Amino acid sequence: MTNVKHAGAGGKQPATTAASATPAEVSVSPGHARRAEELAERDLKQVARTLRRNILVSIAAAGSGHPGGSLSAVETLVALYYKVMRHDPSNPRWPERDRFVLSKGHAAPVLYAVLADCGYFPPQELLTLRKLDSRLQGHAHIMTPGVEMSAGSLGQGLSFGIGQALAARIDGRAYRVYVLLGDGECDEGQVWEAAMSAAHYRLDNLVAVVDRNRIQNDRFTSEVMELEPLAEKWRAFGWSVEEVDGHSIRDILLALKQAQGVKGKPSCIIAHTVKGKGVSFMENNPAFHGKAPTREELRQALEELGV
Amino acid sequence: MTNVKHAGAGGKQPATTAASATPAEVSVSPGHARRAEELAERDLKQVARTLRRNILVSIAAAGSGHPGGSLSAVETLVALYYKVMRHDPSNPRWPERDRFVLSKGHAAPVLYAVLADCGYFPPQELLTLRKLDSRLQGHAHIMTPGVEMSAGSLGQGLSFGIGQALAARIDGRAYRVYVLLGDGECDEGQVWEAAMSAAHYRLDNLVAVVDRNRIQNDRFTSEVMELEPLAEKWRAFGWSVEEVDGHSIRDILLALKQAQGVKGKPSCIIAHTVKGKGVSFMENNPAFHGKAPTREELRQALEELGV
Amino acid sequence: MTSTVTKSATREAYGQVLVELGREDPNIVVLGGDLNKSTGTWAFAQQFPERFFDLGAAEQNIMGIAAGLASAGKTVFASTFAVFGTGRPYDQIRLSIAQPGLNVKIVVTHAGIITGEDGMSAQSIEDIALMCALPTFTVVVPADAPETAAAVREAARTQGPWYIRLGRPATPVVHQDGYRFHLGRAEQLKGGSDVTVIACGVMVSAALEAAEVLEGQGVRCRVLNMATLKPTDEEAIIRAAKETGALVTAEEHYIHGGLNSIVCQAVGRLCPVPVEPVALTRYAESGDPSGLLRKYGLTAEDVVAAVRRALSRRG
Amino acid sequence: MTSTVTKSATREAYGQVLVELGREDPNIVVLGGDLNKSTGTWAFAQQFPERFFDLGAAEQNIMGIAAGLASAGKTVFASTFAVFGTGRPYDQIRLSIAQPGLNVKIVVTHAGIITGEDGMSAQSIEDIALMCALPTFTVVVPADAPETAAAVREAARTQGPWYIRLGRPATPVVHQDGYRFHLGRAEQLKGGSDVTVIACGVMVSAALEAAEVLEGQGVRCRVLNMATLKPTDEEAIIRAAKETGALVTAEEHYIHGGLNSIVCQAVGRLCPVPVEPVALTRYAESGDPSGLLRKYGLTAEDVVAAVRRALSRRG
Ligand SMILES: Cc1ncc(C[n+]2csc(CCOP(=O)(O)OP(=O)(O)O)c2C)c(N)n1
Ligand SMILES: Cc1ncc(C[n+]2csc(CCOP(=O)(O)OP(=O)(O)O)c2C)c(N)n1
Ligand SMILES: [Mg+2]
Ligand SMILES: [Mg+2]
Repeated sequence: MTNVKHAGAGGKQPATTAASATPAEVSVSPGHARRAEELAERDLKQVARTLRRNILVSIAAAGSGHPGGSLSAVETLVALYYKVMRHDPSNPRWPERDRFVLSKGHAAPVLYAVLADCGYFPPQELLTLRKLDSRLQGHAHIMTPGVEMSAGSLGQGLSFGIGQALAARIDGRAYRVYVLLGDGECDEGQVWEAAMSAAHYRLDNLVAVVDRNRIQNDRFTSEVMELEPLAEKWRAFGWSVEEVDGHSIRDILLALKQAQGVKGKPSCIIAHTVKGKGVSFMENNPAFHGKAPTREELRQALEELGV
Repeated sequence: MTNVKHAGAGGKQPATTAASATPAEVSVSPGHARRAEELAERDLKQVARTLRRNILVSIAAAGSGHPGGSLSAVETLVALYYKVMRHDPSNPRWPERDRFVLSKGHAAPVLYAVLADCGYFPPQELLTLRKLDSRLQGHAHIMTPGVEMSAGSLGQGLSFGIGQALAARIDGRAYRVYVLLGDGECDEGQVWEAAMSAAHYRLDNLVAVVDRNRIQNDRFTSEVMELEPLAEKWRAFGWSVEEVDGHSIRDILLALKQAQGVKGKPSCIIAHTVKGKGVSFMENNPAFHGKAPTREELRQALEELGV
Repeated sequence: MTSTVTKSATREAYGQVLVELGREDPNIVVLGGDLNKSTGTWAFAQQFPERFFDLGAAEQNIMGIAAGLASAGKTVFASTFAVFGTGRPYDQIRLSIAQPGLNVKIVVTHAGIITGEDGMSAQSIEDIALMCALPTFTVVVPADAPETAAAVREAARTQGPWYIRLGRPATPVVHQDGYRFHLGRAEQLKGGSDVTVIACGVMVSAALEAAEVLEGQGVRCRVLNMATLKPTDEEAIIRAAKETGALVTAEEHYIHGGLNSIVCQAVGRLCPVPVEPVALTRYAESGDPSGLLRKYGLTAEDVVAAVRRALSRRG
Repeated sequence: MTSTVTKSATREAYGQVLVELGREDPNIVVLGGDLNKSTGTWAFAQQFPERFFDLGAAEQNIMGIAAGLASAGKTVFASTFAVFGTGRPYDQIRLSIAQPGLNVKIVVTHAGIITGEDGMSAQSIEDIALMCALPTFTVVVPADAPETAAAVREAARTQGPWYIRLGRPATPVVHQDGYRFHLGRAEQLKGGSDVTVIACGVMVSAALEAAEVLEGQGVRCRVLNMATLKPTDEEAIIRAAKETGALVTAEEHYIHGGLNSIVCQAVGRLCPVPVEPVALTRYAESGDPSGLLRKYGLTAEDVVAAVRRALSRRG
């Protein structure tokens, strides 16, 4: 299905298990460095657990950050980075790479966790998140190897991705562009300007994934600003739309594969997710949109994750 | 159906007919000053002709301006100002007035023509359009009696109208808010931000009319930025939608009446129109979006209008 | 600054006053953009739900709705973070609010680099430039929580568009509770005849700290709190220029279009003297507020150094 | 100014150069917002349809797409009217272009009050303030068509974000064809030792006219064309301050955050002298360009009057 270059040579890297780790340590997926084609679903679930650990550990170490929308997006990024996208951690600017644009820039911790796990930078760097002089900014910024776009102000990523998709067309390159949006982010008019134009230019090398975790900053999306019928909105804006369980890597992969077959229009995947997924007291809890776990909360969370 | 106060006492005003008018003169609708309830469809058509004349005369006198989108909106404004809206030209700030918000501010000439004809200011003032020290600005501005909102930058009127509609709710007032949008204007993300929020707040005292003349500034909307399926977009954003022939006053009135019956959601009327309507060489011609007629073109246009 | 300094968040003061105003004046309406638990508007939302509207992450719409409400006679407070309440809806503020001069109070929080860990995208360092470029706007940058409370009350009392810039973290309190805010008048916090530091916002306390240090070194440093940037108290600036011969400006803002700009324009037109800036010269980054203030040159020591430079250039 | 002055529209020069650049460099991509027949980008659109994209009236999207294209290695020119290319998509310019420092050239037309009859909504009088508040941007206001052509070529050659401000009507030509543009360097158009007028854009020809009038009255007036506002040629400003002792700034822009602001900040930091502004102090209105320039105080006579004030204050 894909030509994943990221794993490079097949050497193993030291695995850190839950048992041996203190809450402040980051993990590396056992076997992540094998060629991704060989990763079975079970392995990917293990990767997802490791990423969740690293998200929480890095945010706790920073003392601030956005766990909820990072945790809800884990499976989407696993599907993309470990199975679908052609990318090369040793050459982040490889011109033929598929692009991942994190439009909801506050979910940087999940992207950093993935990039570190793929080898874009050392996993230990995750512990510098949000600290002075770090390459890991509070909101994703292009200074970080592997980050395509500087984000943080919502609603801007889809336009950026369209620019990259148009460049692919001009240059006759085969790469595809994946943009991750928050659901609350879809309040922003720029998202709809972009949606309209992507359909106008028939960008079938563009996929938008909406992390439909039903919570935005303060409250549930239905309380703040009703988005439904969300799929109909995207359809009316000229997109092919699929809705999936955003925590089923298999479902996401199917939808991504299907999107590759869609011609003449862009594809939107609405990934139904649970905000804070994987940590009982964060799940579906608006309070953990933008709050770091305390040391005790981190301990409990890691225990629940079992990694 | 309505409690039109605008006509005031029933005295007639001097009518200016086509035969007697030079191209530089503005007309006043014969009988416009009668109570609007009494205006038959035939009278309204005559009013529309007069307004078209005054639009063209004022733009020609200015030497610049936007005839196309002014002419396409004539019937919508006639239906609203002469039959539907409660308003009082002698008291433009009457708190109970229905509001008309011209979001596509470049179509100011049609609004000025209507306001003058209704008695908000002397029709002769139309000849000062766009001139230094005039109250009639190139884009509608609240300095003009009867103008609700300063416009000119597209996409802002629906939000403004929502503010007025929310104020009606807070204050327990019965007035309704009508917002006129261009179709090209619907490119703007702010329109969709506003649309989403009007549905969220269930503003059934709000009506958006989209002047679907299929042309924007440079070219046809389908060339610049495809809007279709436009009705589905508004529906997916939670609005009740009607499509009408935007040059049939009867159709527009029916749709406006129907909108009054819609509860719990805002109403959108897509008025299918012809840009430059009424003047053969302006109809469907993008060149006359923002260009004044020459003296000779004006003469020919007035001859065609027969008023 | 000694460790006994009281700290308090300006946005909390705002939230409290808003509730009081809501009680006193049924005409007040508040708009938010899915950041109400952070900006201080949540208490108002709870107590006056029929006069509070959350528009989600859609800031252009917020400003347009604010204008519409104001046109119907409401006194509208619209609040979000500084970045999202200025640059994002700038054209809406300009056209729908500033040009018709409507009665909307844009009160933003999380301004400046002290927003901290969220990084440069969230650190508004250009908002003063933007808002002062709107001819009809009043622009106020309170120094602390008491001044915030007073300025917000003044805004509610006064017709016309206002911009009030608040911060995220608790910052030093320099005024007494019940302090009276004088719109358009610089407040002299400390007398002095050798040099004047003109500051706003969080830099006011840094200026006072610097003045104390300088006093110990025999420099009599005047300190002005220029909370109202617009309309500008040119008289106070010129008096300081004439009486002290050299000025320092201190602001938590990019050097273009902020306090330094305003002060330099006034002296250029009325009384040329050296003006040394303490301001940002580039985008910052993630980090803790005090670390950022140090790295980007916005501490009391930076003010002292600027004063030294100004003194050496004094005529 | 005598009636033999040649006039030419800067936006037409832009359109021509864009086509030449399109021919020379396949990497150039142009974006428009349904105003291509007005901004000069239409010829490029016709000749290079595969490298031209109209995004309609959706300016936020334009800037985001520009950033994405630039991140993929394109040299992007994004054009619309000044109002719609600055304030409307400001947050997008800031986050998507300025903060990562991407290679996007925002070239706007219809800036300033000479836009005329369309009225205040269309008259961009704050765009310089906005764009200079972006630390990574180069900001250029060409004086005429030849300088526009040269500056656009320089922009295409130079990496990084640029803002170039053009006008609607034909305006006086002060440079020869083939004029060489020096980025970041003020151009001395006329020598003089009594006073210096620093101008940009359409005010350069007014400044020259004023200088001629003053010459006849025995005042030797230096004229600088400060086409690059950012990075600022502080050396030229300071030289003028030292050598002529008093400055006048002339700009078709609101007084806050524009040329006056920049010049006053430089002299405040380096060499305090009187600086008299010629600039807008409020929103204007519909009207013909020359009537507006008169009513709002932006004519050669206004420059002469400002020079007289500056001279009377000269040390
Ligand atoms: C333009 C803009 N407005 C407001 C914010 C503040 N903000 C940060 S995250 C957030 C909520 C986003 O919700 P959603 O997109 O659903 O993100 P997720 O649930 O995936 O974390 C808001 C409003 C912002 N970052 N940008
Ligand atoms: C924000 C903004 N962008 C661009 C423009 C320039 N402009 C003026 S009119 C127009 C076309 C509008 O088309 P439409 O809304 O269809 O108006 P109509 O056909 O009714 O005249 C454009 C792009 C503008 N006024 N505002
Ligand atoms: Mg969400
Ligand atoms: Mg149209």
